Amino acid sequence: MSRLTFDVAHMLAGSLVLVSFLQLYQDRLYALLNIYAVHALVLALSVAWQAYAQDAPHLYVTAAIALVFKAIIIPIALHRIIVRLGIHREIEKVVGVGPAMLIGMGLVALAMVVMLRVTAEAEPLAREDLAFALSVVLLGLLMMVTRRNAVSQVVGFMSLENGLVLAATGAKGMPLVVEISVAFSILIAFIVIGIFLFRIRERFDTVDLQVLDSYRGERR
Amino acid sequence: MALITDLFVQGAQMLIVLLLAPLLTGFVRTTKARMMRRRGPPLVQPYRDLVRLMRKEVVLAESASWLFRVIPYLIFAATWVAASLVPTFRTGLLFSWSADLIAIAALLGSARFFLALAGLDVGTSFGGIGSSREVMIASLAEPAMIMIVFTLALLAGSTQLSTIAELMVAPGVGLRVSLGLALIALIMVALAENARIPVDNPATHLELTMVHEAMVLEYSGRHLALIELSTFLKLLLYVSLIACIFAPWGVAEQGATSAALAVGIVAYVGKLAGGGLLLAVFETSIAKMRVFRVPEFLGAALMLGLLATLLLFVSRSL
Amino acid sequence: MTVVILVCAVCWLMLAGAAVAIGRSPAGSTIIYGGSLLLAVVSLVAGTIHLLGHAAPAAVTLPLGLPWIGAHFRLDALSAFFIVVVDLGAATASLFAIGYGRHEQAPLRVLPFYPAFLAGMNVVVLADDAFSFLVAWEFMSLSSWALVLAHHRVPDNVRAGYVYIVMASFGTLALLLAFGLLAGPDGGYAFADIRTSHPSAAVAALALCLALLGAGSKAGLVPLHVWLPLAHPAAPSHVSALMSGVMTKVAVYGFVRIVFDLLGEPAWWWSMVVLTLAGLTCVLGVLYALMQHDLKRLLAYHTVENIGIIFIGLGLGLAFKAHGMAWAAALALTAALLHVFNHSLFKSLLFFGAGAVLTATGERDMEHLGGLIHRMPQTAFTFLIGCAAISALPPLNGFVSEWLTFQAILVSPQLPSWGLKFLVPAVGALLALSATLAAACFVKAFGVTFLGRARTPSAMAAQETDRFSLAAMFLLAALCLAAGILPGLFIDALAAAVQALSGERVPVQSGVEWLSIVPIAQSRSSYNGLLVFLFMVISGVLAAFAIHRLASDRLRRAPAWDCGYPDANPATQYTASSFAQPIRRVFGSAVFRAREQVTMPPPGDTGPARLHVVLHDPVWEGLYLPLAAGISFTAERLNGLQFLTILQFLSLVFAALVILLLVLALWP
Amino acid sequence: MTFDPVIAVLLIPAGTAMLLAVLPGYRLTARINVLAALASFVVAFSLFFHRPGQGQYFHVDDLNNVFIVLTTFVGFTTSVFSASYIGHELKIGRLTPVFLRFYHAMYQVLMFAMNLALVANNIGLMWVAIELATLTTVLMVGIYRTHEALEAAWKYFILGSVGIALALFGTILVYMAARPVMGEGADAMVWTSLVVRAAEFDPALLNLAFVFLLLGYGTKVGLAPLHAWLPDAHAEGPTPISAVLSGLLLNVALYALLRFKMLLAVNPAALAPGQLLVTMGLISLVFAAFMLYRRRDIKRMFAYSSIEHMGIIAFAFGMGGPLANFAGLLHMTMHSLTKSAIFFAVGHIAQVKGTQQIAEMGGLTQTNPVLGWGLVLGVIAIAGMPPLGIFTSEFLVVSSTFARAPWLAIILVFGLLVGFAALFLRLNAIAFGEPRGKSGETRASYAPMFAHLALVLLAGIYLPPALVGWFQNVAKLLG
Repeated sequence: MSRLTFDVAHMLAGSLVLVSFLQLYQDRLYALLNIYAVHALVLALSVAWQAYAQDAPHLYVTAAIALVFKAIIIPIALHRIIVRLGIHREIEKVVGVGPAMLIGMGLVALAMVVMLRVTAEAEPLAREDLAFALSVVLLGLLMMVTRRNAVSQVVGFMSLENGLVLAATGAKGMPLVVEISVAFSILIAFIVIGIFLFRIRERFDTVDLQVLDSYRGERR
Repeated sequence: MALITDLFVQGAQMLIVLLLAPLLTGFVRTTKARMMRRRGPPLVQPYRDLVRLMRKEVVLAESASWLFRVIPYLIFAATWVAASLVPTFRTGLLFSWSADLIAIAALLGSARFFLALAGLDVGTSFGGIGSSREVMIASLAEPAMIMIVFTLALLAGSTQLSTIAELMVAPGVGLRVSLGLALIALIMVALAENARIPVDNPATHLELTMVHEAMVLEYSGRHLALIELSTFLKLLLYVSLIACIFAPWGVAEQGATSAALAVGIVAYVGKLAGGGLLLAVFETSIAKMRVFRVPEFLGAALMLGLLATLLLFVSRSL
Repeated sequence: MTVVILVCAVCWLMLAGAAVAIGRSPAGSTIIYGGSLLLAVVSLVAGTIHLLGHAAPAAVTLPLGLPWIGAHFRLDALSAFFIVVVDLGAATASLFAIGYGRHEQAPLRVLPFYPAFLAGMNVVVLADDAFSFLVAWEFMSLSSWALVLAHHRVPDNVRAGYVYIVMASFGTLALLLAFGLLAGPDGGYAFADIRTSHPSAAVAALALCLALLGAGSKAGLVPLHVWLPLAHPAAPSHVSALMSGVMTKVAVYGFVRIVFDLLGEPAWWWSMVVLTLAGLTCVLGVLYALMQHDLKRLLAYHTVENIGIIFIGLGLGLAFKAHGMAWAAALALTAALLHVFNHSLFKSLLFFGAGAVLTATGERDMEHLGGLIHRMPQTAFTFLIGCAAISALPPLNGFVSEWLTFQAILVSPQLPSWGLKFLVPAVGALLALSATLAAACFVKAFGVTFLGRARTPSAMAAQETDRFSLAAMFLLAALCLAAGILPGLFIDALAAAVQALSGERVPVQSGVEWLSIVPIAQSRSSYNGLLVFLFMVISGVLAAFAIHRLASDRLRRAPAWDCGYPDANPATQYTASSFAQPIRRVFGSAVFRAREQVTMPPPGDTGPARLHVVLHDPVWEGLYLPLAAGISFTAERLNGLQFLTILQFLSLVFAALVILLLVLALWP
Repeated sequence: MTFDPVIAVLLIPAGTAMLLAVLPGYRLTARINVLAALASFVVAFSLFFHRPGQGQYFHVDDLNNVFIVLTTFVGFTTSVFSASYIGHELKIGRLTPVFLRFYHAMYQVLMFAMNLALVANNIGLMWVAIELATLTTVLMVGIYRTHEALEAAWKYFILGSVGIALALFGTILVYMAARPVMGEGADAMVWTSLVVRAAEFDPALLNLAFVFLLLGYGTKVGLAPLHAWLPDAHAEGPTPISAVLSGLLLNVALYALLRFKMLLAVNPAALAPGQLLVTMGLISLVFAAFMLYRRRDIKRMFAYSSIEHMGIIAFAFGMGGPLANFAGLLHMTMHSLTKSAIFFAVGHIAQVKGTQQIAEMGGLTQTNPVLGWGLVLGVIAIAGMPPLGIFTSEFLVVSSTFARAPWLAIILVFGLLVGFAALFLRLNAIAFGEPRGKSGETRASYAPMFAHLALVLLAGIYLPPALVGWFQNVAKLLG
């Protein structure tokens, strides 16, 4: 694989991490959704690049899914849900942006350290990709736990899952990648529908999880 | 032949203790009276009492059970057996090995057990007082007794009275601290067991002070006579116990001549007299203590016994 | 023989199954108890033959339990002796229950578990590998637990069952650890392997402590005894008899098996631990008992005391064995095992008596009884024998074993180690103390329950119990007397077991003239129950004869004199608690922080004065309540974790992930 | 083509699911459900006698053979139980026929997913199957549409999804580790070929992979602190599902973990996963044991007891060694039988009492003897008392541990004792004492419960040599 392809792949993966940080930075829902769209877009690009680099045509499907489903449909759907449910646009945070950023840095560093312990004979592309993917996953998780708002949590989960797809595609010749990305898209669809369902069922007047939690099974 | 004589001696022993027991009590009473500047009853008064009681009819409480009527015999039997196993004028009695010191203590214990039951049988409050206090006293007296037994047994390497007595006669035992302690403890126990002053007053019938008398309150006639007799026996037993352990002089050996036996008997009577005298002096010189000071008194005895046992090791190890 | 007993066990289990079916029918209880009686007799005979025949150990291995080990069963002298104890108790209990069981309101809660219980106890004694031992052990606990809950509508019984089952599983886990330690990491669970693997000193010591915890908690060693006085009285009386008289002995068996057989050579200090615990158990047990006025609970506490006596014997055995004084060890062990046998006799007898009283009056509280000797003379007689026996009065059997224990104690000065030299006499003093306190306690028990005047109508209306129960009680009473006046025979009978444990045996007794027992040497000490008995009989008869010849035998019934007080109502009698009051003053105030306050009515008021006694159980309040409080506190704290939000749970996962990654990052 | 039981075990539930999705009528669907479950059980049982050769995607070996049969068996008994249970739910109107159809279809889907996860030879396939199983159960947990049910489902869903994601990442990492050695393509995900050459894999990657798999599948296993979804899901879902969850799904997830543990066991350079498992196991055990005390909802209580037992099992595998591993496998089997039996009992009890609150139950052995004693027996079994099977495994775990790591064993025993005390505290309240709460009658089907308990009892006394042989082989592989 030529130097260039490697650099491009590297650059794309790195920018995915960057976008994750951007997501962490947001405090308005719409902005967050847009950033997520970008996130998905970058993913799509890098997957496509991998498809080209490994000349594995089936990866293009994954790229397409990422593009169409995640970068377009899902953001729009969430957009409409926000409107329909009249969720207020703020993102309530557990941890402020600054600390969240710092933690994020720490996580990335952790991911790097863990990955660098891997002997280099697993060839560099995979290794670097994995490092980035791991940091994207961790950042997504961080996003999930530091944001109260359901939508932002969904977004966090989705970016986590983007990290997975990145890793999967980075793993050269890994079978079932397409199936997995499809499965995950279904999963995400489930989540979104779930949120929507609850609204329609008139069970919860907002999907803010705090209200959900007030229905915890066993009272004290 | 030897068996015959042994049997004879054993029988003689049993008779002697039975006959001497009232006399000892009478002697103690008389001497006490004299010391108190009273004339006091004649020496043979106890015999008269017994005979009189025998003649009287028994007045049995309605609520008394069959056990109440059996108990006097049980008590008498136990005490008599115990008394007849203590070497008085001759060691190595035929049956002495059938019960060692522990067993003798236990026999007295069973006598007390049934006496206490008798106190409860009629179902009167005074019987209850008597029994409960009696068992409380016993619960301390018997361990003290056992500790004394330990001391002697460790010293003599045996719990057999005959063996102990023989060892004591033999030179080389010498004076020992632990023996002294044991003696004191034994005397204290003896006072408690025989319901003497300062633990109990054998003469009184003031309800709240009495222990032993309260238990036998409901007894009358021949039953009372038996119980009295066993009380006498018990006193005699303890005196002769102390005598045969701490003053075993003059006691005839096994298979001794009749002369030696005679000496033994005389010596024994002498010891009894001495013991009675000392008891009388002691009783006249101090006052009875409150019931709930008795535990301290007996606790002291117990401590002395334990101390005696432990000191034994030290003095041995010296 | 092993097979015979195993077959009996299986038959018992079948009976248990059958009981579920026929339990309701009136004939059901008779069939079940009759069958149990039959089986008990069979295995009793088998055990006796093996014991007296000095037969070689008979081992059987079945393809059950752990497949690569199988279930080993072995009948050697020791287990044969305990088989005899167990099945004698089982037989008498079944006989008693044929009559007693008729009064059972909820037969289906008793009948199925009773035979299972018997089977369990027999198998424990036979088991020869850790797994089957523990299975049988826990099975025994389970079935007895179910029996404790037989009358589960009484709230106290449910509580008792709870405490019991928790303590039981605590004991089992302790034993499990002990076996795990002895078996080693690759699991040689068969006792044969454990015997051959000689554990290091530390391992053996740890195993000893675990065995003390495990077997001790079942036997009722202080401070592990708390369940015993709750559970034993809660069960139906014939089961109480089994639990107190027999199951505790099975626990003793477990201890002996592990410590004397499996652990190899003891270290000298082991005995110090055992002796100290045993002495405490003696005295505390009897003091607890003195404070009770529930008849069955009083008996249960006395079980604790007697277990203490047994363990004193065992402790001495350990001490002597550790110093290579095999003959003395033999003496001590003989004393212990003989007391095991004796206690199983008179404790069952006493519980039967209590059961008879319970059925006759529906009362367990002595304060509501009294005068029963008039209503149920035969029960009273046997109960009296039992009381005399347990109070160690000659010429009954209780005295013999305690006498032997004393003899063993008197050997202790020959021990080289100073600690023991001083400890043992102190333990002896405790033993003597507990013996006399026991006598006091049973004066109270018998006197308040059977003597005096009836305190309640129910006591007034009592009826003599049925003939099966009486047969069982008389049988046991006779055995108590027999063991008391012919101790030599029994000592010889268990010589084989002692031989196996200590490598020595006490001299043959049956040869001694006049059938007296001479544990060490004629000149040293000897006791002849037979002669003492004959003596007492003769002199008593003599006295009676003389009196009835010479003296008047006139007799007049009259109201009690009572120092001239008018015939007061029965309430004025001494009650159990008032009887115990002097002793409570002397000992209780120290041990139980006993406080009495009297509320006097004002002058002129004819109302009764009331006496309130407050007792504090040192063990329960000092050990168990804090433990429970601690657990409850932790549970309360942790419970908060049930009520976190999804977000917080997610962060838990997140934290776990990060921590694990850190671990990886820092992994060398 | 020859008859392949593995394919059949997968096809039967799948086909039935589609069929049930379209069929109306509660009785009919319930019957079909039972029949299908029975059929797949029979088929699976035939695996005992001849195993098909391993393929690229499916394989049957000593490890999963038993679990397949177990799963299908419990699936069958549960379907029998659920027939009567659901009937009652329908009567009191907690469920509508529409949902019932859905319910039965989902039941078969779940069966399919679990069987797939068990027979899968491809780690990716295994992952897909477990994800499917999770989603199905999510839907079934929420089926009552009450606040609590939906909340539980939602919680389960979110946590489960995260778990799935982590597990996938782990799987990818395994592939990454395998690829340099085994070359690209599907072969690098076939477990049977992985385990052969795992020794040459990059240890660091394997470790990382195992961490993610542990967390991912550990969430399904319900190890603390990943357990959060488990109690509520058990408590709020229909009882048959609780039984299947506790009895089977946890097992399946744990089975997946075991597969990967084998990989690490082969690789000398990789970190010994033992410590991780031991730690999490002990945490779960002690934590769950204490949680048992404050429980008021009977189903939630037994859910926590499931966590406790998963902790024990994880601990056993963590300790490793032939005895402990054997014990762990045995414990998995026994636990799934016992726990599902308990849930059968609990389901009927809840229907009889009309509530799940322990406070409103009492004296059950008095009012409903069969049910009450069934519960007592179940709790005795789950508390690890002989002569029932769980005692055997606990005996092996504790005794084999104490000789090696005394302190761990002490903690283990402490946890066991605390949990034991809690269980019996509640059992006393429920089964004994004066009857409390209302006691309606129910036409309960006791057969499944007692069938399970009988098996557990049998196993406690006698273990068939074949089973022992397999478990011992697996125990060796597990290191």
